[in-house]
Amino acid sequence: MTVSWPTIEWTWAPLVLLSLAAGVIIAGDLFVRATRPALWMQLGLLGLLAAGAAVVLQIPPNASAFNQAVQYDGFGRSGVLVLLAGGCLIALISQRPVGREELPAAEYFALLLLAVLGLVVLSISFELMAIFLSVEMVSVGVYVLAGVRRGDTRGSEAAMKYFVLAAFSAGFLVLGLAFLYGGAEGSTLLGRIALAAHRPATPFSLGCILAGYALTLAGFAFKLTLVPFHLYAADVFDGAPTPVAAFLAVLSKAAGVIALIHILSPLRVVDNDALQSALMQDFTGLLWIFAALGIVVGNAAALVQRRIKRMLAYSTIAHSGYLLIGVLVFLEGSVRGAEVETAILVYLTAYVLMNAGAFGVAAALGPAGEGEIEDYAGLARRSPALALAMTIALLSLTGIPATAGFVGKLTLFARAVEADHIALVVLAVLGSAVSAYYYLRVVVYMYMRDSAPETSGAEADPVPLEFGHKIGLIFSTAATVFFGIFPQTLLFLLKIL
Amino acid sequence: MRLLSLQYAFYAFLATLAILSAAYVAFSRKTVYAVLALVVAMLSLAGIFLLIQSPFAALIQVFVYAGAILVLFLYVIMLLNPRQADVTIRSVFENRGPFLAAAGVFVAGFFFLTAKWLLTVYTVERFQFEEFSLIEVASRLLTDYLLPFELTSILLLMAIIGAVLIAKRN
Amino acid sequence: MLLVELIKGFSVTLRHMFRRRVTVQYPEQRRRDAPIFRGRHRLQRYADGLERCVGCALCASVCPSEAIYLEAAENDPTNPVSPGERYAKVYQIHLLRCIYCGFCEEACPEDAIVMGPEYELAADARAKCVISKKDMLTPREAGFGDYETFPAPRIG
Amino acid sequence: MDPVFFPANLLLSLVIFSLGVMGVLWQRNALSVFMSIELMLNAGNLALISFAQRFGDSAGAGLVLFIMTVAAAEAGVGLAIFIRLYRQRNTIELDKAHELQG
Amino acid sequence: MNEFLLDTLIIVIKIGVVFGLVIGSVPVLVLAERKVLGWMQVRPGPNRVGPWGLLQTLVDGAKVFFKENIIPDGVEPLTYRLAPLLVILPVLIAASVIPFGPPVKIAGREIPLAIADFDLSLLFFFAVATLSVYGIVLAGWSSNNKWSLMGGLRSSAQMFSYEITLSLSIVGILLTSGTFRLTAIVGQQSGGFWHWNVFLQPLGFVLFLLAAIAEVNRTPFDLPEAESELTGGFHTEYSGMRFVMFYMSEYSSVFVMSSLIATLFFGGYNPPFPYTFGTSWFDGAIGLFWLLAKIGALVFFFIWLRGTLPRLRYDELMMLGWKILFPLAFLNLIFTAILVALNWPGWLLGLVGAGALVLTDLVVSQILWRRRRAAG
Repeated sequence: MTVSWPTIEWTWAPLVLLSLAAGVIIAGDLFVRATRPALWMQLGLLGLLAAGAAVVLQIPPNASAFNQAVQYDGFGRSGVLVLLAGGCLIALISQRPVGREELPAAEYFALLLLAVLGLVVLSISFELMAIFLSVEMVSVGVYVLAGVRRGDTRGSEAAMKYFVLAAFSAGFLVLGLAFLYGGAEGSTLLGRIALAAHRPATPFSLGCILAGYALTLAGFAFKLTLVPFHLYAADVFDGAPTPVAAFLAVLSKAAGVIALIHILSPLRVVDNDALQSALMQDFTGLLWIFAALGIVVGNAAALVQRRIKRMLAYSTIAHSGYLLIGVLVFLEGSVRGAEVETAILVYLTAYVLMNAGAFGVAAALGPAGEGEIEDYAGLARRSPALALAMTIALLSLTGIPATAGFVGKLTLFARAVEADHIALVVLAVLGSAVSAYYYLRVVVYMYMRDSAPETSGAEADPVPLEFGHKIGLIFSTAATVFFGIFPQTLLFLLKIL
Repeated sequence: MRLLSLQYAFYAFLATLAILSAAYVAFSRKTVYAVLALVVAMLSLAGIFLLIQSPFAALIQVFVYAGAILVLFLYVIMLLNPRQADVTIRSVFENRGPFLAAAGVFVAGFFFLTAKWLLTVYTVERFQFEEFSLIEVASRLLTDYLLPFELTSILLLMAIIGAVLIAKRN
Repeated sequence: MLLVELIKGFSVTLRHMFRRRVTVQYPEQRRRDAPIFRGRHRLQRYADGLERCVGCALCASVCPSEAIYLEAAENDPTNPVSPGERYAKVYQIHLLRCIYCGFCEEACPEDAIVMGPEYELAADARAKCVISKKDMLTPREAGFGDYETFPAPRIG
Repeated sequence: MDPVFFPANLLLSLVIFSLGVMGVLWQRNALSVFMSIELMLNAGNLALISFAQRFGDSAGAGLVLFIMTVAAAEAGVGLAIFIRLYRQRNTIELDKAHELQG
Repeated sequence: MNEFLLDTLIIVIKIGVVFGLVIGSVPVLVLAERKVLGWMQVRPGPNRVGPWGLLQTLVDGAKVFFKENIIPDGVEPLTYRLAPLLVILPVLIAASVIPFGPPVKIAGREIPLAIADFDLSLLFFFAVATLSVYGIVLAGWSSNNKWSLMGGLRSSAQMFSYEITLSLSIVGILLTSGTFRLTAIVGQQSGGFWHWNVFLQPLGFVLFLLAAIAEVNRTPFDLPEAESELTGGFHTEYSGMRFVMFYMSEYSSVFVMSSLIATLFFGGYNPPFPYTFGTSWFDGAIGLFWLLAKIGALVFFFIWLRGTLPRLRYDELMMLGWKILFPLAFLNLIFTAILVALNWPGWLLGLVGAGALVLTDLVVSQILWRRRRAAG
């Protein structure tokens, strides 16, 4: 029996580096007696940065491996960088909660790294099985991390809710995968599926592909918290530790959008095949409805929330509605694909940065920052820096000019206008206007209300912060502002990296 | 020809068994019996795998699902005081407003459509069939599907860490 | 080393397999009891054949499990059963209740009741476990009776 | 494989899948819900194997193995979550887990 | 048509032989166990009924057969009745893949001496054999008795802890032999005892043996029934014929598991020294004899073990399974894979395995010794 060794490829490097870092953390925990959250976080950061460096330095755009199963196309490659940067930010803002609440630090950061690994695979994989498995990796990571607080019933409950719904959506994904596999006549490669979608061998295989796509979309709708598959989001965000909620809100959604673009790309109308475009219309219609529902329901529900994390949860539902506009435009193919992809990337970058800021401040405040919005009263006096960071993040989430959020929305909506989705854009702008109310309410509380008299004594001191947490907040805030003022730098960075 | 009709009879039997036991799993209140029904469903699906000449999948189905996963289920059910776990029927989402009802309708309609699509476009045709050797399967797993294969190891690692982390008392 | 110790343990059991069996094939073979062994009760006689028991019922009152039933009767002076005024007309011991504590033996002022060497007390009916005077009394012809040669009980 | 089995398998898989979906919506005991989800995964397996045999893809059985791995991983973590929740609350009924509804 | 009937007849005969062997082994095994345990405890064992007590188990069986089948209050009636069946059926089905002799040529047709001989027979064995745990768990659960329930719980926990080792430890054999087919694995071990897998996979053999003992719930891993703690565990509430079925399943699974061990590691029906009589059916009979002899030796080992070692505590059982056996099985798999890939000769493989065995033994005893000293 002869064994042929697989050739070592640089395309593996980020994956290997991430899992290596996670392995070192887990193994290290066995040998280090005391819990060392800072050490594990630094190791995790090292892994993330090394993976990022490997992507930037060693993997050229459009590198591919495994018979096109793994492709670093421009979109996915930049997406990986955004995700890794987001992973760094979340690792940084995890430091305070993990340290203060004495969470099992090594396991926490190892699982975070592995979940990020799942995200990376999700955004570079062009093979359904790997996509499915990486979705599962993210899910497993998230529901363990959501329930990581010992003795916290809210955390356990969040974990269970997310678990049940993630497993439910996995069921859809599996059947969808099976049908896509059947439609491509026995292949899980997206390339083959695209071939089958455009030149179906039989009407039957086209039917399989359509059924498969519908099921896969249903499965992804859970991950992207699309209405009406969004109901778990607020509960899970509220119950999970704040950095985990940030991971779920930001990174898994970003990777989900990237993967969705990849998965749906076979359906993209490239030639004006009549049959083709007729079939695509169903899907674009479905996406239209998802986007519109997301914007309306997300913003409406966020208005009435009293708890900060629930508000942020519904706001992310609205944001996934905005993102879906981009997916829809991409799918229709009337605008050049690369431009839409760039717009989505810009939006995702802004989204990662501003949400990392908002969740980071909430995490920094600890229990006081994770509860009611009223608890933010008087924050500007206690800790002006945190209040400023929160303000900038929220302004950016609203889409006020001179922030990254504005740039993201502008580029995205511009593409939508190009593709004649005026109605959706109007809806989205209206939604953003409404969102100003609930975002700015927090700002109002921070700057214009005094904290309740009984809490002013002990909590009037400025919030102490770990160095790493500070770095994370400073970086995300500064980048939000910087990219808002100089949007060209962001485009430039996306191009050269 | 006689052998073939025997196969049809087997298939019909197994499929009926699978559907009935699946229905029991979906609607029964008694969790222990539901696990048993699930075992029956898995075994009959394994039988169907055998009928369509995929013995490896069939055996793995029995080994992994019936032999390991469902034993775990049974274990947990017994650990959690099984007689209390038998509860009255009420929908999970009953008090969750109309959205999930809409989702249910969406799902149901979707299945209807899918079945319709598939059945209208499918035409019965003869096709070549070969039973694959295990070595062939394995070599595909380690070449074309190497990435997912490696991912499963990481996934299992995560599951182990996670299960220990969640279930252990201080 | 664990393996060595395991092998040691296994060799012990293996060696024992070929040892001479220590089992006594009971009904056919019997071991000599210890002389000190105390089993079922017996009632003693004087050398002249009179029963020692005078029916005072101290044994019955001292019995912790109330296993002894005793009915006394006046002696016929012409033909006395016991040297005292009275004798035990009915003397029954419920062996399923008896705990063989020997208090009766201690309490007896006449040394009439003693614990004997008998131990084969199995029976196939409860009623058979209630023994009476004629089961316990040393036969007249045996005279004073020898502890070792007392006849086997009539149980079962 | 007889060609008749193929559409029958697809139908069977759809039926079992929808039974699973209905079970998830219907049951309120978390374990029963999870079992219904297992039904859904199995329906996927069945479809996958049928397609693999239909189109002569040798990797079919291997793909099923992946899905089973996922099911095993989820079962491990999920049941751990259930046990923990049961310890904290003494119930695993989904409706009773409502501290978070606000 | 004639052909079809003949095939059916052959299969029926084979089924009869194998099931007869498995079921017939039960009274023999019970008697052997009582006798050998007796000898080890320096007593003769049963010797009343028949010459040397040979008929003891038959008499016992007859007695139990006529006993009342009690169904206690509060049991789950369906599962209570089903459980004994569920315990014994998988064992019988699993036995169908064990080759009990070399292929026999009779009247020009070659007949493999196994009920079922197909590519994945080993996997089939494991897939089916694992199902017997349902019977035990359900028996424990449906009895409405907390000790029984604990027995059932322990059984399931023990099952999936040792299952992993059980299946991982044979992967070494799969790597060296390159097939799942039991007849092929046996065939590769022909030609003298030095070809047996036990010399190729010493570590794998030890691991498999330990896991197999746990799998059939024998001492020192008989925690599900643990009479001293659980008053009999899962079968406490059973009586009469149903109890006999649990008993039968225990002994027949010992027999079947021994036959699998003999097949995998001791050359199955192959004689220890290569010879052949040329007459096909006679070779078949000799093969059966050798297989039975090996099974007998293994069964003796099982009994010997019971006579020697006390039962493990539950946490010790889990520790052994997860912290020692599982990593070792993994290690075995890895070095076997590497050596097979490097094409090293078999004896070297065996040497490395034996070395690893001794090494882990040293390490483990060192750790245990330290722990004991630390505990004082």
